[in-house]
Amino acid sequence: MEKIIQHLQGAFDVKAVKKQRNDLYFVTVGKDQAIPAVTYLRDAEGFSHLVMITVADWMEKGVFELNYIVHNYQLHADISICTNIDREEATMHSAHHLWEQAWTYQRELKEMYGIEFPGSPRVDESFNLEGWDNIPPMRREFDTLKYANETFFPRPGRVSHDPATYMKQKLYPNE
Amino acid sequence: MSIDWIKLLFTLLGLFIVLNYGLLQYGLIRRITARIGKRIGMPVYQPYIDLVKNYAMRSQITHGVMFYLGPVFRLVGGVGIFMFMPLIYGSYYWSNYSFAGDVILIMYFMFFGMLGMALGASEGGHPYSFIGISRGLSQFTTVEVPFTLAVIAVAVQHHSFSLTEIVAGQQGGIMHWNIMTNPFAGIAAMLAFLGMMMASPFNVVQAPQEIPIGPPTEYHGTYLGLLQTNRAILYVSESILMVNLFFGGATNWVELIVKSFCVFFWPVFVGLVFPRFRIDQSIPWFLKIPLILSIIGIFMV
Amino acid sequence: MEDKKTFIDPDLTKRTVIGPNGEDITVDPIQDYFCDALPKKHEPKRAKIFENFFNWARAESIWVLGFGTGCGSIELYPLLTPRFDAYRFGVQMRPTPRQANLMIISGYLSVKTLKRAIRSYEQMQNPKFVMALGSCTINGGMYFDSYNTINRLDKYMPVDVYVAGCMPRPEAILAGFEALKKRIKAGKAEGANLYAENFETYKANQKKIIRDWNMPDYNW
Amino acid sequence: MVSPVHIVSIGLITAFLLGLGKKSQQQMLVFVLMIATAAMTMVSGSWLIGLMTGSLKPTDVFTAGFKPPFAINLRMTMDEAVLTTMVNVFGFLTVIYLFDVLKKAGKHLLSIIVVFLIGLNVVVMTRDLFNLFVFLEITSIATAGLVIIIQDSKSISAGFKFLMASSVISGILLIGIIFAYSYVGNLNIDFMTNLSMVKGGAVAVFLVMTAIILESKQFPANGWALDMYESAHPAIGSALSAVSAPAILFVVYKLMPMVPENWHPVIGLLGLITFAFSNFLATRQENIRRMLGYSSVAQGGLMLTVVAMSVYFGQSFWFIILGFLLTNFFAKAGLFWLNGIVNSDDQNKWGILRKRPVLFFLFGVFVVAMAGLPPFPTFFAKWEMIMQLAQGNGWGWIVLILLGSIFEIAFLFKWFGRVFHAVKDQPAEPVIPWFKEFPVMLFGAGILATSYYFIKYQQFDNLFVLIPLLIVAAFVVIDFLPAFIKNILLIAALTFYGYIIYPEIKGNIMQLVFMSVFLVGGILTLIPGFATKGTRAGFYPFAAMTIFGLIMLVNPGDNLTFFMGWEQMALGSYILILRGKKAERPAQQYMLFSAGGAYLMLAAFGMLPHFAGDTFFGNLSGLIPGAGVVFVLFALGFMLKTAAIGLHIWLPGAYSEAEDDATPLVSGVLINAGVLGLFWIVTSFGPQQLFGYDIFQLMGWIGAITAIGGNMLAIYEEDMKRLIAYSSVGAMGYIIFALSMDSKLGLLIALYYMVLHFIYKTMLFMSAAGVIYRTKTRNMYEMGGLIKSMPWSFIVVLIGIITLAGMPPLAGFAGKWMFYNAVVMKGWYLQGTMVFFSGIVAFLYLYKLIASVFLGQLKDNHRRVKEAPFVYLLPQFIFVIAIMVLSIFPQVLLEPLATIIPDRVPGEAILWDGRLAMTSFGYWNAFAVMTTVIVMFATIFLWLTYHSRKAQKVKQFNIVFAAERPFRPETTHVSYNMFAGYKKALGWLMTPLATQFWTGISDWSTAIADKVRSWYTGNGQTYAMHLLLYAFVLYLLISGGKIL
Repeated sequence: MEKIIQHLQGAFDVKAVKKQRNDLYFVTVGKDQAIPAVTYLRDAEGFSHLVMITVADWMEKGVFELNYIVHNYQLHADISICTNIDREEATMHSAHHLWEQAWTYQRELKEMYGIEFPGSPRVDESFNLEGWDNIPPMRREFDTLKYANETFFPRPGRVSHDPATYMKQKLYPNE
Repeated sequence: MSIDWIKLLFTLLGLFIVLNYGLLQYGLIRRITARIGKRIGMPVYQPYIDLVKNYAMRSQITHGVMFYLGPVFRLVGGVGIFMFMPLIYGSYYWSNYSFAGDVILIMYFMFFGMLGMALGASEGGHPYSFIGISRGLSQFTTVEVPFTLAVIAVAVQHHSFSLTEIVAGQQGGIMHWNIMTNPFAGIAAMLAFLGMMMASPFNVVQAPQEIPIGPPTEYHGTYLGLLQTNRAILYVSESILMVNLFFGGATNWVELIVKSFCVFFWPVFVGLVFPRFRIDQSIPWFLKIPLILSIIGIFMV
Repeated sequence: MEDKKTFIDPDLTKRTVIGPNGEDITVDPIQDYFCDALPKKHEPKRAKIFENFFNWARAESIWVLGFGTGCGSIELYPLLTPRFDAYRFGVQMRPTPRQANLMIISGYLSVKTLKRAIRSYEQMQNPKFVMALGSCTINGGMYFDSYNTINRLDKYMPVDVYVAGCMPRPEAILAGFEALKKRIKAGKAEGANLYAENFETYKANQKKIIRDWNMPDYNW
Repeated sequence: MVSPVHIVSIGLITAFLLGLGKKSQQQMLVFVLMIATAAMTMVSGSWLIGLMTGSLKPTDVFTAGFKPPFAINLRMTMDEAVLTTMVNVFGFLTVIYLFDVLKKAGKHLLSIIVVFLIGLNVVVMTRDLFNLFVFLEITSIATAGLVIIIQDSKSISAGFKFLMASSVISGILLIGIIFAYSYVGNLNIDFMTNLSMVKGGAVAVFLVMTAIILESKQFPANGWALDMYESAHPAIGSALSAVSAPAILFVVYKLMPMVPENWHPVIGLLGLITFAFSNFLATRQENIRRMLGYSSVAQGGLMLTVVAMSVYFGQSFWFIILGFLLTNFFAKAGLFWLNGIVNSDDQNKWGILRKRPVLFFLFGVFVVAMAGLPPFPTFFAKWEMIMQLAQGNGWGWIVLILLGSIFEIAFLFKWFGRVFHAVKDQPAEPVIPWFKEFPVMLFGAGILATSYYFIKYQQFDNLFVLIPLLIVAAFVVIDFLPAFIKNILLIAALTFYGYIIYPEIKGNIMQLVFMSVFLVGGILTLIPGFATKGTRAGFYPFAAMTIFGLIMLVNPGDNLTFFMGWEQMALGSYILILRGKKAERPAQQYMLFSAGGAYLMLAAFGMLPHFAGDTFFGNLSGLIPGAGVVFVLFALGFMLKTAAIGLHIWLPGAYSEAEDDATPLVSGVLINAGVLGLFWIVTSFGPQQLFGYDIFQLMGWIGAITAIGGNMLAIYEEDMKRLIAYSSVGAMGYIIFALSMDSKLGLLIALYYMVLHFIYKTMLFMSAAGVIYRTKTRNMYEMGGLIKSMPWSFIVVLIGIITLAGMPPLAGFAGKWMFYNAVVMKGWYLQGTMVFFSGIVAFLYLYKLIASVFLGQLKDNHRRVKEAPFVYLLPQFIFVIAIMVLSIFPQVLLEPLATIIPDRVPGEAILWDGRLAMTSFGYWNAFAVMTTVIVMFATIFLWLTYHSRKAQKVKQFNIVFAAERPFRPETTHVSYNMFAGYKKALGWLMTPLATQFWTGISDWSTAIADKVRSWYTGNGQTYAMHLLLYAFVLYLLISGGKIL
């Protein structure tokens, strides 16, 4: 495992390596090196299975952090290639040529975060949200409560409680 | 031709009785099925309510004339079978419009209903209708073969195609019943009967949970009501046919009802025990054991 | 936030085909494939006695459309098991909306599902009833602030009975059936007519959230 | 009176004159030649006329003033007159035809032609053996000269081979002559009749005969001749085939008297072998000229047989030989000349003939005449020949003749079909000079005239044969008129014919039924023709031919008329089928199969007199013991037409590829001809044994299997017309089964179903035609939902399929009901159930037919489709009315039909009591059933309409689609491979055994043909050796290894 990481470090300029577990590493590389790194892992190191492509929205840093998590069946180990892309013009190279299923993830990311994947098939079709015409809902600047309130007729008189306190005063009022 | 009005009256009365009997029987069957499933099950009179409910639907749609005529054909088929079937042996008034040669007539009237239904359903334009019908017809072709052979065997045995005479030939004790005198033909016919009733091993036509309910997918309201009415009449008529052919007919209503109920129960029990056949399994099945049995049966006479 | 997009469905755009004699035939799917009539209000029978009788029949034979939304659909199957056995109350499942009378919205309803629900609801025949399970359908429940689950079902289709809970247990649903029956027998369950009367309102609400409305206004 | 010797003298003088002429005057010389040949024609023609009218006596011309045997004598009798006239006329026309060639070629060519003609004339006329030899040599040399007028290597080498061959031959001949002279002491043929009696004289005779036979190009020692045909100029080829071959044969005829009796069969057999094998080889031939060469050789062989057996044939010899001779003369010459006009040996190039209707028509005439189909002389000649041979139990000979004939038909009609469908984009309007067209037309006229006289000679019943033929001819003449006029005319003609024929056949219900089926069917199936625009050239003559051929079958006359009608019907329908767009191969198949059937029947006709004397097979006593073989032959012949399983493969293609509105005629109407025949043999022969096995039993099984097979195959068809066609196979199986039950009820069922099938099948095919006419497609999965746009067609199809399925209350049920009774009475339970099974299987394809065409999802491109034209609907609804009447009152049809069945047939009949039909098994009342059903239907329908009066009409996509909506009609319409499950379960029943078998046969035969053809190496020495070998084998055959 260590060896593989070293190979990676040798081959690409790895910005950071974070060891989660013995069989799970997070390797951060530059935007343009993510796909080559994944390719390298797939072809050279036997990480033949794409577990998922996921993204974390770091609004404060102004970046999306993409994770390409790949799995190696021999080692039962995962490596996640992470890369930060700019939040404003969010564009990433497509990985669908490596794994057929990649374009489904990319389609979802496009819909939920508005990340462009040029060349990815059917990437512009709606995935979960049919006819969504607002800013992508998973971006953190999207105020979902406000949206819900002005779109779906909220029933007046609905209140939310903090479960812990609510249960306490319901069940053990005299404590 | 001179119409015997009283007889017509009796026939309609008989039709009414059979209709009610059919509905009750259906409810009862459902109830028993429920019991076998450790449930209490629906009330016995539930079919009535469903029927009323369906006839009382306020709005309806139609896909066209043939869609309209489908249920009519179907019900005519069912009522026709009843009309040409003698109910009670020896009673002039309860023998409906059964004249000799009626076995053939009845067998072909089944087609009448089926074809009409098929056409009506297909004008609905629903893919499931087409699939269901193609399956139904395919299965029906092979179901009919052993059944026909059995019928021919019986006809040859009694040298008549007349149900009345076939029944007459079976009077005088259980040992004279055709199921006894010609067991092979009888068994073959009973096996074919399973297919005719489209009960569980062979219900791939309607195939709940697969192609929702096959042909009648688009039917509702009054159409469905007609279909339910037909089912009540048709199933009873078919079991009465079996009774007449193999179980010595009946000399009074009680006997008729008891016998036909028992006959009708046979597919129900089988259906409860056995899972569903695929169409390409059921077709050869009918061409194996039932066919062989019926051939033996025909050469026994 | 960019401006409103327009959504085009390739299957519903006009197209031109060549007829057998070489003539051009323009096909407008919505026009040619779908009936564009609007629902009518169907008056109850004049004679009260008939109407009561029919209502009784409707109440006693409730055919449920097998349409499960959200987590609640899992609560429906126990109804048919020996333990609860909804058959006793004349409740049966039907696979096709044409033959069903009762639609059970079992839990939260995302916009995408709502479109299907509406389509099925409109394909049911008058009289038809709607039963909504769970707080999600009442006020959005735990999804009250979600960006694509509705908050109140009754804005989109007339609901006869709400069964509260998250999720309501089968007993509750059975109680719901009883309530529904009472309502029907009392002749108050005129959801279909209500829908026909305030058709514009309902349609407006539906179209407000279903932005790519790729079907006729009323699905017969 | 001009002495025949002047034929020669004119020739000689001309030759000299030509010699004098200068190169510049070439054209003038050609005219001189023309005049000369004309003069020669005059002389021989005058003799011909003189002898015919009897104003002249047959004479001998003594050259040197002495009487024979001391001098050469030319004889002029009827035979010589005919032959010399043929020769000279031909010479005349050849000169005209070759006008352009001769103008360019040197004057020697002209004199060669003259010499050639002189040679032939003398060869025909002379009675002196040596003189004969000399002029044979002259002819051969002239021939060689003619062959090489095309100066290419092929023709030159061919001419050289020819010279080699003829030198070998003449060597043999010369030796023979020497022997003969040494034995007899003179050279005159008339004094040599006893030559073979003289010790050793047989050898002489043998040598002479061998030489002549070799000269007549017998298989297989005829490679040189074939090469010659292939390479020579078509005109020369025609000369070889049309005149020199007959001349040689005439020599054979002249020499026959001195040939011992017991040699005749051998020589005849040689001829037949040539006939069979040359035709067989021709089937593989692509090069037209070589193919024609093969065919000429074959004809030569046939004629040799006739000549050799002249004694045996007795007085019918002249009839036969003339039939073959004249046909070969006219048709072969015509074809060669056409080849010259087309000027290509590539069959596809012949498409230019399609631009010249007249020439194309003549081409057709020649081909048909060669193939020996009516109304041309060969047909009658062949018939007579077979009859004569059959009397002498010459079965082997008959087999050879029939084999040869079927091969002949195979290649001739392959050619014809190819030309018919040849690509139209030929090098625009071909320029055909008059002098090339004129001879062809003349010969066309000639053959037509000949056939007219042959028909006259037969003395047919005018009403049934002559008038129909004249009507057909009339339609050939008026073919240029627009279609609807011809349509009206033909319908009128048929109606009028029915009107005049009615009193003739009023008495005979059998005839009445079939006649009305054929006539009414013909008329009704013609009505849709009004929808077609343009002249529709070439349709009506053959429609008329087909219908009248059918009508000929009905008349009770002699076997010949029946057979003639059969062949005509086959020919006409062949053309009708061929007219379809992609119909070349199907039509070819159809022709082959029907020819095969016809020849089986021909053989049967030959055998018949041994059992039944000279009576029409249709009205025999009904108890012919031991005629099993004849019966089987007949049965096979007719079952080919009714497409019993295994013999059915021609049917779907033929029916589906024929023109849509012609299909009802060639299927629904025509197929009943087979039923007619089967019914006749079943009733008139009675039960028959074959090797002690009951044939009816066999037929029953065949029928049952056919019924199942046909219907099973129909299920999986996506093509509307093929589906219906296969269902015809099924129905025919049903009828065969019913017939073979040979009980009163069974025959009744057969007849009833014949009528019923005619009605509903014609109906279905017509509405199919209507649908196709509108939608321009035949694939059912491309249609759907048409009920909205063509409701009337839908109703027709609905009625049709309910009848076909035999559901009560419509007429079909009567058939089913009787069927059960009959089966149970007969005790054929298994077969019966098979047929019943097939009946239910029919549901599958019926449902597929109506549902996937009229119901389901309407396709986009059929949104504007209109209802079928009125002219399509009109006949359909006439049929619908007929069905309705039959459904309510079946007795109107059943009672008369029952009277047809002869009393000797066992089994009980139906008793009628008012509307009640009774058998011992039960009774049934169509009227009652009908009323009951109608009442029930009406009641329930009203109830439903009351209930759902407010129902909302919706459109095609308003269906529950699992909460989705359908996307396209194409993806929502379930039609393609509808019965996949069934295929999975019972698909193994559909292995195409029959097709494999027949393809196997054809592959096998072509392979053999290829092998045999390699015998012709194209090498001169080899050919010469062939000749010697042939002579040797012949010697062994004749002498049986002993010294003669």
